[in-house]
Amino acid sequence: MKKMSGMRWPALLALTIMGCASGVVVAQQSDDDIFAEYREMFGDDNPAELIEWQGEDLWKEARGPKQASLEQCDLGLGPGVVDGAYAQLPRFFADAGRVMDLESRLVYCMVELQGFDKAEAAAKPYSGRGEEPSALEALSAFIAGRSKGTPVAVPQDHPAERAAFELGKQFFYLRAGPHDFSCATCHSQSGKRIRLQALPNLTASEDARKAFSTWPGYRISQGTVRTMEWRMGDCARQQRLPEMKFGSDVAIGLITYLGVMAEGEPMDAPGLKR
Amino acid sequence: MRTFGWVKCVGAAVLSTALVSCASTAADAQAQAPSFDDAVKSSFKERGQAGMDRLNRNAMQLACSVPADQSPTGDAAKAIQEQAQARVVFPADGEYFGDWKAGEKIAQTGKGMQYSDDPAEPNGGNCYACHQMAPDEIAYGTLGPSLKGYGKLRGTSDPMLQYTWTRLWNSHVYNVCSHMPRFGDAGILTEQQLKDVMAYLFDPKSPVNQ
Amino acid sequence: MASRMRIRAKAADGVTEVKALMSHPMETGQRKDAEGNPIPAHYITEVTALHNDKVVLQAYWGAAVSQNPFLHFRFKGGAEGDTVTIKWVDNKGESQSDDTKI
Amino acid sequence: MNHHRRTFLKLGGAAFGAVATAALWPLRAIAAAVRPNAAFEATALDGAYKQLGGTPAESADIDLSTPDIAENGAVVPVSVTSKLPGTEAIYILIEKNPNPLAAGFMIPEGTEPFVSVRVKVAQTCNVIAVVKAGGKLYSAAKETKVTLGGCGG
Repeated sequence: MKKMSGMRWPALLALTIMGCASGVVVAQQSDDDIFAEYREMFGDDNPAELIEWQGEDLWKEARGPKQASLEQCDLGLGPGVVDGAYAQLPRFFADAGRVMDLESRLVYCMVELQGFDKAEAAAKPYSGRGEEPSALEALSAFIAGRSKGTPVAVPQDHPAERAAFELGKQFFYLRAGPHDFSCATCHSQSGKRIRLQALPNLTASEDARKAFSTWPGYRISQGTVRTMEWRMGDCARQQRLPEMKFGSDVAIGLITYLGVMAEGEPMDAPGLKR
Repeated sequence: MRTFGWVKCVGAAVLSTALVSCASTAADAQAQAPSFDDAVKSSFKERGQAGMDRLNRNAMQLACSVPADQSPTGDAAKAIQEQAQARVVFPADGEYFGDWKAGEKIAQTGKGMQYSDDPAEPNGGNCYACHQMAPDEIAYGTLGPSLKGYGKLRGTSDPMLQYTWTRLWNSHVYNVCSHMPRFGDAGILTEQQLKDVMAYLFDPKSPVNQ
Repeated sequence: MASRMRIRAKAADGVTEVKALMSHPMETGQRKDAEGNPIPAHYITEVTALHNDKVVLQAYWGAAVSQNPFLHFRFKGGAEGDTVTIKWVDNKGESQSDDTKI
Repeated sequence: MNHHRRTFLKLGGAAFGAVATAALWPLRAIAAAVRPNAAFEATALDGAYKQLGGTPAESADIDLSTPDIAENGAVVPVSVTSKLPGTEAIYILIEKNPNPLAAGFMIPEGTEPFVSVRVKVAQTCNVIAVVKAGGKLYSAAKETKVTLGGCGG
């Protein structure tokens, strides 16, 4: 796995240093590799695969009032084309008249193809503790998995796609709430961490590529695949902001911004996350 | 819902992005401001203790909503820093130190003011998210400087205590677009909690100074 | 068709390497859901691995095995085309069996 | 919109017992063909050892691999390889978990004395591998640090 092998040597070095210095001294700099040994031990056995399978079944299953499958859903590369589609999302969809990320596109297809009520389809996008993965989590895992190896190429051709990028970028720097946090507070410097957690510098291509290409991800602490919109919304929660709405302009704008920053990186999702 | 210091002081100006007049992004910000604000408002909804008012920005938040290299300078920066200084409230009884053990808990706790948090529980300060403090706690962040041996290295002179209290109350006094939350000014920590954190930083018995 | 176990079995140099991922919540009984109600214990208690009809590993698990469990072991012998079967039983009496060809 | 599509065989209590027994019948040859329930229920290391047959002797012939620091205590990879002749069983215990015994593996003839699993580690403590070989118990221990992550906790 690319993201891990790239980190192996500095990680071993860091662990050696720690081992020598009587236990628990952790160097202040360049220690985003503290967990490299831990991650290395997972190898290629990411439980996300189990959820990808559920997503594949769900994609093919006739559901909803129209008893139709999602197999004719157009994810941007034509009806039914799944391979490589995630690497080019979000994008502008003429039929919907707006820029959509994978999750809002899936809701659109559930409504149009399967006849679900829109509010119902988007009512509970993320599973709760102790619950099975949600439909959107399973479908996202499956669809993102089918872009493995495809370079990220989030389009900036349509004016609405460029506007989404600008909105996302501007929001990235917005400081608000009682703690004055913006996305940039934690994600605009390289080599930093929060507690022991490495913080990707999403304003720099190298980190942005690594981050974008590994979402959706299997979240070890939650035992399920979490989606890119979940990632945005949960950051907003920790920023002490109100709830970021599912499928909102800001959510899609941020994902567009990050996707454009990650241009060219081969997709490697679902990743393995804390 | 807590009332933040700036709501009283900055008043109506807080709610208007049109008043941003900082540095090079002013033109951009003004051109985009109305639709940007609308897009942001329509993208969020109130939940738990996190109301929509949290999206209203004060003068500092507006001026600092830019990449670091575009932070306000000169008079614009000075105005924000002076305003921050003017709002610092020092302990009424002149006593800066509480209980370092309580301070340690505050430094370790990251909960508080998220919509997922119980508003009845005291807020944490989450110091360890960004700072090294006690040398035996390895799970510390690096966004802020190390505070290891804080009191031992700096002593407890009046100016040092005032400086540190001010840092905790409103870090923007010293650094116009500081990343650090305004723990006193924004009502994140109570006066007693701030005293406890002060004790954790300065007390010779505190693990920070071992 | 919705297989909920992923089994990989590879034979090399007279040894078969088996890796399995099982889909299971492995609830300890000590967690609470979003509403604060306790989530009942639900975990795999026994796992049996067979090479054709021979038991090659018998495992007993507690709730401390992680959610969506992973198991990796090796047995001597095994040839291409042989079947490796993994079965589990949990504390609620649910069970599942899946197999794969080496 | 949760996705429920389990392929479980739902079984009642009695039927479960019967099926479990049927599934396990080839194991009669193995030393412990029954789940050591009392050992799993023990709430301290000593109690678990007692139920497994006594306090194990430390052995350098057990390779125990766990990370020095785990990013998340909910999933900690553990691998055990025994070089002790006549290895019949491998147990994994987590010193400070509410129930220290996490898993036991019966190793029949022809299976390598090696297992790798992922377990929950509630707090920084020793992960212990206990190996039963030639009727005796041996052990190896290694500390895994469980740390606080993230911003909100």
